[in-house]
Amino acid sequence: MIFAKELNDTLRGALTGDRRVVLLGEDIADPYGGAFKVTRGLSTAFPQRVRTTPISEGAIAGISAGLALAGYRPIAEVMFGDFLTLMFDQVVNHMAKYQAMYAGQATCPVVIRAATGGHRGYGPTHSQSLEKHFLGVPHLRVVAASLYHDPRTVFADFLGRDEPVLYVEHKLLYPQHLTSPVNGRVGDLIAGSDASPGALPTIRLSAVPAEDCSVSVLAYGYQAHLAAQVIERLAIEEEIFAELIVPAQIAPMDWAPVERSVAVTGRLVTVEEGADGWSWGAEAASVISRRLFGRLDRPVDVVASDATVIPSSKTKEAAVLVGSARIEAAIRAAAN
Amino acid sequence: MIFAKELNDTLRGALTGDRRVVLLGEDIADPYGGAFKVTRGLSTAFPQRVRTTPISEGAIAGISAGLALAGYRPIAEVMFGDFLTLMFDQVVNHMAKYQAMYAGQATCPVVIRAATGGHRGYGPTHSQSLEKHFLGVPHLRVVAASLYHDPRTVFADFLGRDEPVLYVEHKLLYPQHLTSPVNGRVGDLIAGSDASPGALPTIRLSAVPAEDCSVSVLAYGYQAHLAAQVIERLAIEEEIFAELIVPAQIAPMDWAPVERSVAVTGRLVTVEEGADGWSWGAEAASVISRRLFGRLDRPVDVVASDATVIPSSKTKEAAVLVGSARIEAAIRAAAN
Amino acid sequence: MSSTALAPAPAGTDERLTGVPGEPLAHRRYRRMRFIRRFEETLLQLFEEGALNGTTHACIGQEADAVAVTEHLADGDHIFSNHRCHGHYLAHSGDALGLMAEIMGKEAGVCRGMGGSQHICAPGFKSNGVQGGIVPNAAGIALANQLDGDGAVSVVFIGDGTLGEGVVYETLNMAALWRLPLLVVCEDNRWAQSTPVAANLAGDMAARFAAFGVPVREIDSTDVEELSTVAGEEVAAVRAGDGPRVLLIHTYRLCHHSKSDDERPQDEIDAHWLVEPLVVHGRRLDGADRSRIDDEVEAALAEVVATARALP
Amino acid sequence: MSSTALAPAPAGTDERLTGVPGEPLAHRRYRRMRFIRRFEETLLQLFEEGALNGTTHACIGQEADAVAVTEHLADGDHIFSNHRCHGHYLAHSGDALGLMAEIMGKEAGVCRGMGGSQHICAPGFKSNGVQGGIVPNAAGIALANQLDGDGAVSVVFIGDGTLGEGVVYETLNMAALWRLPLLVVCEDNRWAQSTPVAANLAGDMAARFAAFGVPVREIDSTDVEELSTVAGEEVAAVRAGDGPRVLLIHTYRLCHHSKSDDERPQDEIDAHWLVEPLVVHGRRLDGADRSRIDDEVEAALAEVVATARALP
Ligand SMILES: Cc1ncc(C[n+]2csc(CCOP(=O)(O)OP(=O)(O)O)c2C)c(N)n1
Ligand SMILES: Cc1ncc(C[n+]2csc(CCOP(=O)(O)OP(=O)(O)O)c2C)c(N)n1
Ligand SMILES: [Mg+2]
Ligand SMILES: [Mg+2]
Repeated sequence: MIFAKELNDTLRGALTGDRRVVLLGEDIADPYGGAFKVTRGLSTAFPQRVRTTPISEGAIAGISAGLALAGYRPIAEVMFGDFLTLMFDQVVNHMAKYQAMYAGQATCPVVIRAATGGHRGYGPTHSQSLEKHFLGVPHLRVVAASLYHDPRTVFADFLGRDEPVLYVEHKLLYPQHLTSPVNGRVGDLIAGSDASPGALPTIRLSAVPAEDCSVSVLAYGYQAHLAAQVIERLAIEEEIFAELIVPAQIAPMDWAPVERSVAVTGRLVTVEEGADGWSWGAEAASVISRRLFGRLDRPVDVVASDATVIPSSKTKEAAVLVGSARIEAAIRAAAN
Repeated sequence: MIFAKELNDTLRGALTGDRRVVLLGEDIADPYGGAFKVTRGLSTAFPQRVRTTPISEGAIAGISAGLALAGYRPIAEVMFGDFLTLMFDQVVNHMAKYQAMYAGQATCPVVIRAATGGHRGYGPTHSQSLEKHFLGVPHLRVVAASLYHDPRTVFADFLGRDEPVLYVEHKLLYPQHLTSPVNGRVGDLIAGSDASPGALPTIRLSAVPAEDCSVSVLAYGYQAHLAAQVIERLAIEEEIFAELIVPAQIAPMDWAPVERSVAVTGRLVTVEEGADGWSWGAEAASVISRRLFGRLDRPVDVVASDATVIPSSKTKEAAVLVGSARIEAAIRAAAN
Repeated sequence: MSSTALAPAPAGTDERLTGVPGEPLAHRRYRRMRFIRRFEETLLQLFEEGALNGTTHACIGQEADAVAVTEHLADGDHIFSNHRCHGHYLAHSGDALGLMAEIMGKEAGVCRGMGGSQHICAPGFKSNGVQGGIVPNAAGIALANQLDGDGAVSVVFIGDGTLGEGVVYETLNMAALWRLPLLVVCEDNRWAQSTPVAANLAGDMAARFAAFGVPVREIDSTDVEELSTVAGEEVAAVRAGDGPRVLLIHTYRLCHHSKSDDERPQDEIDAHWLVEPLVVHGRRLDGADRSRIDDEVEAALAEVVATARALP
Repeated sequence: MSSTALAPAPAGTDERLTGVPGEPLAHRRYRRMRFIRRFEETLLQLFEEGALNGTTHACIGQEADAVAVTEHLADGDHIFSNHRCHGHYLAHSGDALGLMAEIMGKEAGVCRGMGGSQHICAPGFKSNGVQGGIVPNAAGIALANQLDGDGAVSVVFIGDGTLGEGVVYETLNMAALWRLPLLVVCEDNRWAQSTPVAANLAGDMAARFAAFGVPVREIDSTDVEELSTVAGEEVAAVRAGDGPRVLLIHTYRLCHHSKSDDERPQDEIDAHWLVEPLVVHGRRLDGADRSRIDDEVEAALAEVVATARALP
């Protein structure tokens, strides 16, 4: 099944299994079923708990927060992650604050699902990966969809815990097939899974055993998928062996799997589609440079998109956003 | 004059000298003159161009953006920086985008002034330093008020350039006296000023010549003021010599002065009041660890506040926020 | 009167503040308003003494709103309040010690000193200091009530100035579309911080709600009896499942906005002292009853302050 | 008719698209609407062929709004438009090549391929793809006009669905308080993406504006003549300095929302094809004139497409 359908199935399962689950979002009702069809069929099956909303991102977030305070498990869809900006106040000053500010007397476990990312020519306001601005919001978890993490596991985690979560789904994942590790493999790559107790697993992928890799690559979401392809190609064509580390939760981060990998390779490349500067990878570079001080062979390389507007023009867009070519160049440079 | 008055005078000068300058904000009109009195007297002098607004942060930002697109120089006040969240969409998807998205056919030079920071017992929603979430927004400059930067110079820079700016004013600076370097000194400290051409100056402060310092400390705003006090005390009482680097513009950063200082000391401590994790200092650690790879004596230490809600209780607040004690501990540890 | 109007105060609260068993309703209302008034005045005094830090927003002059509305709420209902929340909280819970300790930053405070004056949480009650955002939060609670089908209502208190925030309208729209059991109590006290309504608000206040399909009940009063009647009808209508409603109360804030910021015309303030809730309702009690209640409240509050001060 | 109604199209545009000198106003209007219609249809075809990437929102069925409103705008006035901006832009500028090249991602596009379909900028015109946020932006331009005292007006186009965004109301309030020369043109095409007005909007659409002190002129029409008369009066009133106004046009979108997403009832769509702007106004022309104009538009557009395709 393609990822959009896996997600749909996950949401259906959540609605079926837990009467506290409520879905809110713009145009999510049938027959339309959401701009990316992730909620198709759900409003028909659960008309009371799957509600299409007006174009009111602030209130969608705010109503979700209220539902969560009252014991429900709202899952709000943001049609384009670019419009998370309109939820920022509710996320920062309301949902992420309530539990601590009320000394634990309330919890606010909202899940916000946002379709993010570019490479589709949608232009400056429909292509961004703005999640970096939500990293480091105290008490907010940020989790990224990936082809290596079954969304059922991920949503089970969301529904089993009490914190608000931003779940970013890169648009280009929707038509791809989920490829969770099976028998220690993802396709031709060796797959490992690390998880601190209670945490979502971090997937490790490599063409040869981790001990034989010379570069660690840390990536999430669609960029992790691109990185896996690059790593596979480099292994076959050039005998450059890199280990890819794909966390589900990108903030707060469980750095242990990254540290373990880099302790072996001595080299780290981080990859993300968001704009360069104060990005996800900057914190990785900061933490890993500290934890493995004196044990790195080279500085951590943070690969991110150009710090500018994402153009509509296909060629211009490709020049601004991280894609396979940049990932490959970075891994080659690191392996040298 | 106290900093609030210096700022007031700066704004008055801007309104007098440039008819394109317009001030907008909540409760900024006389006789009240703003929650922190920064605009006192200005609406009386310039009734058309100093306008108190309804409690509508989104529209304040959006109207400012429109004014700027039409050639004006709006300066919008946010009563508490905590409510910048409500401007996030206008900042990210409107003002910071227009110039590049329109291929240079328009500019959007809005200045947003925000009163930030804690240590006053104002509690979870009136004490935050949320500027870290605005770092790395492409085409947005983030500038921090400091006692070492004359706001007249800073605003001259804003009005002379075409980019939007977020200017954060820590509340605890308002009652302090401006102490711009005079004759190479700020009080008992030696003061230097570095500036790449066209950039706002970065101030360097130390008790002994920079060559004799063993630690570099990078800080902005009110935390820079605290750091200077600590550095002075440590120099006198313990003969620990640190160089303090205080940029005005905190994003994008001119790393050159930082790099020069750390090239000498081999040790960097960054200090900020915002919450830990994907903070200002993380990018500094990432960049400096890369640029001075192999030349650092110890990992970069990022000092930031606890990643949680800021309590109202004075003692609890002090335990969460960075203050002199944490700065001192970090510098001592670095000097070891 | 709804049957909840004389519901006993929560256990652990002091009857001298919340109502002595068997006393007439008029006495009880006077007592509760007096309690809120004196609590706020005490706070302001403690601030002046330097015994408190941070800031606070007193509701002096608006006590009748809190008392009138909360009279009609029952277990399971929920109140969301704003920065000016003490009256709402005290009328709801009677918990003077918890709130005082909270504002003093003590561990025994309702939120263990985390929230302080404007970020309160207790069963059936929450507040937040960001204007506007609490309205969708309250609507979310109303949606939960609707899904639960338990007949509970969600009440949110906002001020006139908060009508500047866009999310209020987003929420009115959704609440009306979905017929949520939400009561918005808009306390129009004529000023928002330093800004008079006329400089903040274009058009017609009541029409704004009506335009979003939310019926408005408008009342210009500081009389707790009048207010209670109207509030009771509005709460009942919301509880009946007819969708959201607005209770728009024109009133007046007699104190400064927060601690010492007041530039309003003195004669305007003076005029409102003549019709403040305690004066208006106090006339219904005879002088002896009033002084007895005043004394009881005073004694009880003094104990609260002393106890709170002594807390770790 | 205002004197600007027959202002010549900007230099460099093709008279076959924007109006041949001396032709009757009725012809010119038909031509301009036909131009917009065929431009949009051509785009959709190019998308289907795979010649374009990204997405687009065609304004088929709403061409009369664009033509009617822009007729009354003069140099110095400013238009802010939304995702469905092609008609507004073409009626304003006649710049088919610049827009086509932009959507094709060519360097010669109005924004050099940066903006694409929904982020357009040219003298007197801007658009952005984030619903709602353009309204305060347009109000800011209106404030600039007011400060300049130049009698220029700022016009912003929004859709019915955009009435969900809170910042719209924040802006209406401020524009009314400050009497800004802002005209909000609300094109109610009955649907927002897949959502009908009834599921998006509670209360009364026109009353929403009025409640914020902004006068509303409401019209249910696809007739460019009728629309132009009303638009002319509204623009003139705003220009006169009486503050913001709303022109609320009930119309219909005949195409899908963006590229292929349409789940609306077929009979509803069919019914609206019978009263679409070209049909309604086309009746005023005789058949020969219509075919001649159609052919001229077709030829001119074909050249635009060919030229644009050949661009680097
Ligand atoms: C989003 C936001 N903006 C600004 C403020 C600062 N502020 C606190 S109270 C207040 C005035 C509120 O006026 P109103 O809603 O009339 O309530 P009142 O104080 O009169 O009870 C303002 C501007 C805030 N708390 N939140
Ligand atoms: C802030 C924001 N939220 C959501 C969207 C996605 N979106 C684009 S167009 C649209 C529907 C707009 O409806 P309406 O305002 O009626 O305009 P129409 O498309 O009918 O012309 C939506 C939801 C957006 N562009 N911006
Ligand atoms: Mg008020
Ligand atoms: Mg529409």
